[in-house]
Amino acid sequence: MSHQLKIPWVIKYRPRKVEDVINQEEAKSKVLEWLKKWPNVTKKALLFYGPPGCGKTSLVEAISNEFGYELLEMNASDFRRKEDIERVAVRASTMQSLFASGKKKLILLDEVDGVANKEDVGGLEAIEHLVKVTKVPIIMTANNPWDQKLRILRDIAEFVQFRKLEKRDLMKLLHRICNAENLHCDEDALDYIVSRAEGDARAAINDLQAVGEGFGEVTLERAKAILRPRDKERDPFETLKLLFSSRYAWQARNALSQSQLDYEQLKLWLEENIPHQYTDMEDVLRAYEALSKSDIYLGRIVKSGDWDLLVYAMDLMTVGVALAAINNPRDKDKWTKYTFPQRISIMSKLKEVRSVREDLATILAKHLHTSASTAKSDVLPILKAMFVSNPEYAAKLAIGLGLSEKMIEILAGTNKQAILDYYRKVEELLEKKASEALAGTKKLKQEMKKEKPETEKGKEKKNTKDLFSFTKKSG
Amino acid sequence: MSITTSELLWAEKYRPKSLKEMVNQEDIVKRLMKFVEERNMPHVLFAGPPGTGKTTAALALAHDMYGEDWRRYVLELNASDERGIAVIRNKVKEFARSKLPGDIPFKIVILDEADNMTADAQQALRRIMEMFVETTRFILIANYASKIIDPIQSRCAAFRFTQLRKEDVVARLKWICEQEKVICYPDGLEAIYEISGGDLRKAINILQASASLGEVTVSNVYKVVGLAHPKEVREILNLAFASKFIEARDRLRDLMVTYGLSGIDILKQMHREIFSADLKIPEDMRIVIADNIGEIQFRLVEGADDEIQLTALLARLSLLGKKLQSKS
Amino acid sequence: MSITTSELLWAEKYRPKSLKEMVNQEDIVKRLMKFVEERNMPHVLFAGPPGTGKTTAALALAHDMYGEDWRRYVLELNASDERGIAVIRNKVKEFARSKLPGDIPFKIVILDEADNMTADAQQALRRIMEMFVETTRFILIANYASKIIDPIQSRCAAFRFTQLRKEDVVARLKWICEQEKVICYPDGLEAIYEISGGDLRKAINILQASASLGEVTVSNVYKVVGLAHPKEVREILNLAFASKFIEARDRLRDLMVTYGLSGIDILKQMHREIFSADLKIPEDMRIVIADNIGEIQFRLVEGADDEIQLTALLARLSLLGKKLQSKS
Amino acid sequence: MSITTSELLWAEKYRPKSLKEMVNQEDIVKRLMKFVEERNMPHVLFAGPPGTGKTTAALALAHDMYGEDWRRYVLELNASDERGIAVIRNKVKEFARSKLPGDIPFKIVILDEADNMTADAQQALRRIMEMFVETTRFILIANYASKIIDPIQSRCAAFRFTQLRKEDVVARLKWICEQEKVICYPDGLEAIYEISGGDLRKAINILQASASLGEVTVSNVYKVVGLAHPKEVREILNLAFASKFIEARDRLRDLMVTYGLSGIDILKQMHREIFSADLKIPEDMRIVIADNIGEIQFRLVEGADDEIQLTALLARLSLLGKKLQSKS
Amino acid sequence: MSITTSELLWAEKYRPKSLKEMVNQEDIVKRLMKFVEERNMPHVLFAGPPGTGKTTAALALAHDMYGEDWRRYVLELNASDERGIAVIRNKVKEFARSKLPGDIPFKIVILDEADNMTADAQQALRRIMEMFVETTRFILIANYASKIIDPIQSRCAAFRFTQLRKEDVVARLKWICEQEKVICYPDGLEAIYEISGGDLRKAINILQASASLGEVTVSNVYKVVGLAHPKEVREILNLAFASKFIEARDRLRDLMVTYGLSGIDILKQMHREIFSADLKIPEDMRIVIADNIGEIQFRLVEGADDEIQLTALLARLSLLGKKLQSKS
Repeated sequence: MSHQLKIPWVIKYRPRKVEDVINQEEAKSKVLEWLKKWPNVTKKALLFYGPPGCGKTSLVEAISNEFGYELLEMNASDFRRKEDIERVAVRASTMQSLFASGKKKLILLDEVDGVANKEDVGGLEAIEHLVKVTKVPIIMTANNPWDQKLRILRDIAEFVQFRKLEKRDLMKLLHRICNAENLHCDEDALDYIVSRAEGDARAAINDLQAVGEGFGEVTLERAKAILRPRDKERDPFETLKLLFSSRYAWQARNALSQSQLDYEQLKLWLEENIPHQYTDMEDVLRAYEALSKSDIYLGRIVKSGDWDLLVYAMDLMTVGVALAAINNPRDKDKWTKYTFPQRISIMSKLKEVRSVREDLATILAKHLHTSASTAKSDVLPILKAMFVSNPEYAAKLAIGLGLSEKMIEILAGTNKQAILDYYRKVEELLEKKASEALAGTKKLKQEMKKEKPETEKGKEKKNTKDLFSFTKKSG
Repeated sequence: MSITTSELLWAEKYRPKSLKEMVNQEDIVKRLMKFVEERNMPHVLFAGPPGTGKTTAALALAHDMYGEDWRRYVLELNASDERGIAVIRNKVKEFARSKLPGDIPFKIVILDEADNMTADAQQALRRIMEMFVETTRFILIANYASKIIDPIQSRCAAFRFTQLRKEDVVARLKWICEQEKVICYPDGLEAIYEISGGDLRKAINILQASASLGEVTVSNVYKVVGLAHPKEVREILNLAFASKFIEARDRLRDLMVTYGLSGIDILKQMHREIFSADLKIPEDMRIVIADNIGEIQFRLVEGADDEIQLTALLARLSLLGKKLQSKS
Repeated sequence: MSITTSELLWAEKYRPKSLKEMVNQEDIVKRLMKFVEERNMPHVLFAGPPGTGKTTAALALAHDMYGEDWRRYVLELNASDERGIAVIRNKVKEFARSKLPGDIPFKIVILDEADNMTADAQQALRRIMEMFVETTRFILIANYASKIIDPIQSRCAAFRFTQLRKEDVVARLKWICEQEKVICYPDGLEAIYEISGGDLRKAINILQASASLGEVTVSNVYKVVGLAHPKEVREILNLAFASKFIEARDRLRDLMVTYGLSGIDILKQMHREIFSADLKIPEDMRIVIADNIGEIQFRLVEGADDEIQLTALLARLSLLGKKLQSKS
Repeated sequence: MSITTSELLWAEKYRPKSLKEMVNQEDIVKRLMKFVEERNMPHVLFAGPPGTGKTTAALALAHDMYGEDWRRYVLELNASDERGIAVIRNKVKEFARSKLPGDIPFKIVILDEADNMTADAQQALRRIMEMFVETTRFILIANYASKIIDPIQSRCAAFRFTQLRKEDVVARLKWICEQEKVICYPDGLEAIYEISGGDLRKAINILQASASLGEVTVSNVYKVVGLAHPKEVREILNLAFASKFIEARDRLRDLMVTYGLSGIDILKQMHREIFSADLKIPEDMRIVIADNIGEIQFRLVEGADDEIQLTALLARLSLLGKKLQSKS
Repeated sequence: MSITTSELLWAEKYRPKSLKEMVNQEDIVKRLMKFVEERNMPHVLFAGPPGTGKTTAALALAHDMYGEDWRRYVLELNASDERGIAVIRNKVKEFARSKLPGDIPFKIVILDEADNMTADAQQALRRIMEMFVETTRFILIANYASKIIDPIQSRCAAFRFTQLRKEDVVARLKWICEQEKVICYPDGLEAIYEISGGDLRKAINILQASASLGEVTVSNVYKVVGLAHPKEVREILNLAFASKFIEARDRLRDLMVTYGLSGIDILKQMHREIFSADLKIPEDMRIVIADNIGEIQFRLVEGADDEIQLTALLARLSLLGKKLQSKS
């Protein structure tokens, strides 16, 4: 019994040539130009980024097809530890020299955002190294360019953006496939499939196959029956509106069930917007009390490790807040312009300030033989008073304690610049002294070092570095 | 003397073996049958609540595709198997890349509860799906499609399995009772549906357990699942609200003893009832009660005494009821 | 010097050896006898409050199944003793391995306190149960069926042991007294029932201890369990309600010192008195006490000071008493 | 440099070595002497408040049973020290294994603070007790008998140690002062009794510390225990009631700083003052204070800030004081 | 412009290096000198209010014991900085392991803020102390001796550091001014004493800050305090009272971000404001705030989120403000 190999349509209709890759003209010309110039390029690697199904890997494959590159691929299905990456590098360079006249080579590091933290330990560093020493062009792909993991690639690779496909182009693509497969396609059915795919060509083709193959036609009816619409999630604004306007407990509880917000986010959105929705102060208080109690349950979950308590936190957050408008129930339906939680935007800043404060407290604690918390509550405020009132004095203290620029900023606020000026003067003075009497300065520096706590060596280094960069900048 | 488990457990015994036997999800089943006919299919993602037939459909599809011998061509990995990044890169990749036996169009990998896999493991999967697509197709099964990373969703045709209708579940249960010659009552079957929340597998398990008590009656059903009858829980709440404190407490005690319920069990059931339309209390009361139940549950979690704390809860509800009455 | 424990402890001495001797849980006993008759049984789950005869039934079943020699074919394990599921697995393996004599259909593993196992351990247990199903049957014993995972429940025939009735417990105690030729008084036996909360084993232990003081009187009963006499507890509550706060507190202190009672003990006893007809206070008051006892008990559980917190409780009751009086 | 502790610490130095020297708990001592006479004893449980002679009685019993050489036959363990029941099991095993000389009927294991063990650990303990019953007897020591699980209680002869009477404690302290040639004043000794709450060991420790300051006077006693003079505490309460909130709070701060008192210390002292005749406030007020102290103490136990919470307490008292005044 | 000295914090610069330099706590210093003389010491516990010289005495003792090289033989730990007892155990282990030179009898571990450890952690600490007793001595430092568990207290020689007298503090401050050639006025120094509440370290810090403004005058001292405790908190309170809730909340956020303050920090500052004359609200209000701050602080201890709880507090104050205004 013979059989023919069946392949899914996404493979069958994959782009063979560069021109088959649709909708990415800008990226295409960028890449081709870069390849032409290679190795005379500023960055030896490209990173393609964009949502799934917009043609990143396909373009690389099409290029290698059309221009005769041999593709050395590594993707998330491979282990990508340090040694694995190095092996590829070796392969690329040795083969290059052995078959100098043979095919050109191209390294494709697919899905670099899938390099696992644990299992692929050292992988990203190895990639970084590979890019530095490569004799072969490297192209990487990733979905999210902001992924923390990719940070170290930013300096060494040029980022090339791929866009979601336009609806128009997707329609064209599907039409083409329908023709090739002899499928009768209803326009509205294709429209349905395309809008569902949200710019993802691969998903659209898969769905088309799922609905059409074997039936000889693609109807809206069947498309709807098989491919149910994605649950539409309510955005934060709709969620809040629904929640505040709830008159019954069950309504309020449902507000969160199909929301883009999880309970942690909802908490922040409510915190921000309660006083915008409610006007009566008693209502506002009632709402905040509910939120505060809800938060207590969240704290208790952390303490006891019992997640069964989460339902109560969510009840209070939804029902408690929704039913708080007792004095002024008409507020519930009031049109309100909800604002994005300020908390989220200031959180990272807050985190930074707190960590600098933490470091500062640790330095003070070591000097004064207290705990960091005592240093924070007792000493920091006094230090701040000195920094605000006497920049010259503050500069000296900053040198003595080995404070960083960030720390000075936290202590001095707007007074920072004045302190930094004095700081420089003192430094110059030190240098002058150094040139006058080398031995004297040595002793001085030794003394200063002795003053600094021994266990703080790491920090001290960092601080000096900060200072150094500052002197350079201002000088 | 030896009996295989599959005969013992009705949920296994009555699981459809072939797509033809499936009685729900008609549209999807029809579509899957076409795949079998065409001997071709894309990667697919089955998403939907538990007990809606996702795994059954996957296995039946495989069965129909390959015949009785199907297990030879299918790699099944479910939640209890290790499915970390290493297994994907080794075991799955190995299976996918291995040669096709003669007349088989492709092999199938079934990944159950794929939404429980780590994002990293899912990442490792995406390119395998593409590279070996000529020889291997994936069926991913998930409760929540949203927990499957986008690049994988993009590689699959997604099928959404919907909640079974009450009449379908009840009909199925009834049919099983006939096969097993068990006496069942309509309200008993409905109670099973309510408790199972539309999860057919769970429903059949409850059915079997209830049947082991003799007949499938409402009270047997609640007994085997270790829940109190919702009506009884509501009655206790109502008694407390009517400030019939001592009575409420006696009923509560009975309930705990009869059904063998722990304090936390009772609290959870009460919580469920508060928001039920069958409990007639002012809306803003509901959240006050929820808060009180939560408080008491926290105390129990911290190690306080079941009986003392549940009594305290009833006392609080009585006080609330009294306040309400004096207001009106 | 050595005496066997079973002779010493009445709870052991008067434990029914055979199903025929069991005087409670008639329905269950009848069904268990069927198993003996047929010389076959599925895995079973016994659930119910402590002291309702679960372990007794398990041992009696084994006794009737295998005759006097039964201990050879039974492995008794306690889930909360054995260090982890690995130990259980090994012991069961060992036990299951040994050959069965021709006429013995299977061995029995009795696993007590199965609901104390984590869900993970229960998953492992489920696999063990399946692994050895041909040669062994499990009797799982649990206080709360709801704490047993679904897959195990659906593999077991479930039996729910219900709380013993007061008259049954008292009758049994009386019968033991006759056997042991101990003088007992009805109110003494009732006090034992109250304290034991329907737990027959506990009741028999208290009976034996009281008997060791001579006769089974109310005061002897309270003495051996180290509880205050209910009358004294009631008096404190009454004093507090009469707003004789300082007096109430002095009495409370005496009580704690005299009987060596902890704060939690006292709260438990107060809790019991709320529902006593001998406490002459309006029902409103009972509700308020119940609420406050709950609050204070939680504080004690969290580590607050016994004396300060009980004083606070009395203070609250005094305030309430005052309010009530001023109303009337 | 090394001096034995027993010479340094009066509580050790004046601990009775033999049952004959014990001056309290007469009934118990008599029964224990019987054991010595018969050279036999069951497992025993000593329960009662701290400092009532439980450990002393256990050691004295051992001493009388085995003579001067007694330490060879006694294993002393402290349940809250030993890491887990496994350690206890090993130590007991080791100890029980060593041979007994012909004339010694059994060895003794003294397990202090047995009520600090979890219920699970106690279950294990019970099995250990049974395992070695032929060669060892256990003396379990606990503050609260109710925290010992039933199965152990029913295997032990229970002895309840009662609180020592004020006159007994004071007499003992006086006698020690005579031995040590220390000047003491009656009110000083009474203050010690009050602070120690009837705990003789604690009382002797305070006595020794006070004596190290020269004489045993009231003020020396308060100094060594680091407590505020009651008068000062009363003044703060009075100020708060007179709604002199800020003043009250300043005084409170002084107190905390001067005496190094923590929030919990202060609350305990306030609690003591509620019942003092020297505090001139209406009884209603006392009740209210007691209630609020309970609340605030709970907050502190949960980890709230000492100063903020005590200020909140004063604020509440001030508000109440104001209300009361406006009424009258 | 000499840099080597002027950049130091005076509290550090003028900390006595040797016991001989210590000017307070004479009795204690004498006893500590004995230890140095004998080259031996027990574990010790230094208890007393902040800024009374506990840490200084510990360091000076070490200095005198080992000479200039003392840091090699001393491990300084702060219980509230170290993450958990395990970390402490490891550090001590590491430290204790290194060899001692022949003439050094033992090493010293200084554990500051030991009273911030939980009772459980202290139990573990006690075992650590015993484990390494042959090679190390512990100096435990605590504000409140009563928060140190009994078993540790009874293993330590206890030293109670008392509050410094005003004249001593002022004299010290004056002496420092002379060393630093700073002009100071008596009333300035007294103001510092008042503000520091007898805490010498705090006093010296304020002194230095005041000096940095030129001279130590009363007005400079208050200026420093004003700078140290920004008006923002007061303004937030005022805004809340004026019922400008949203504005108050925005300011609160600014404060948290600008200064990196935690919820507890802010509550403490609010707590301080209650007693400030600069906050223009009636005393009744202050009392109410104090009560509310107590409540909210407790919630912070229980809850997870600083900002939510503080916002809830502002809402309360806003409502109170509104009510007040409508009254007047």
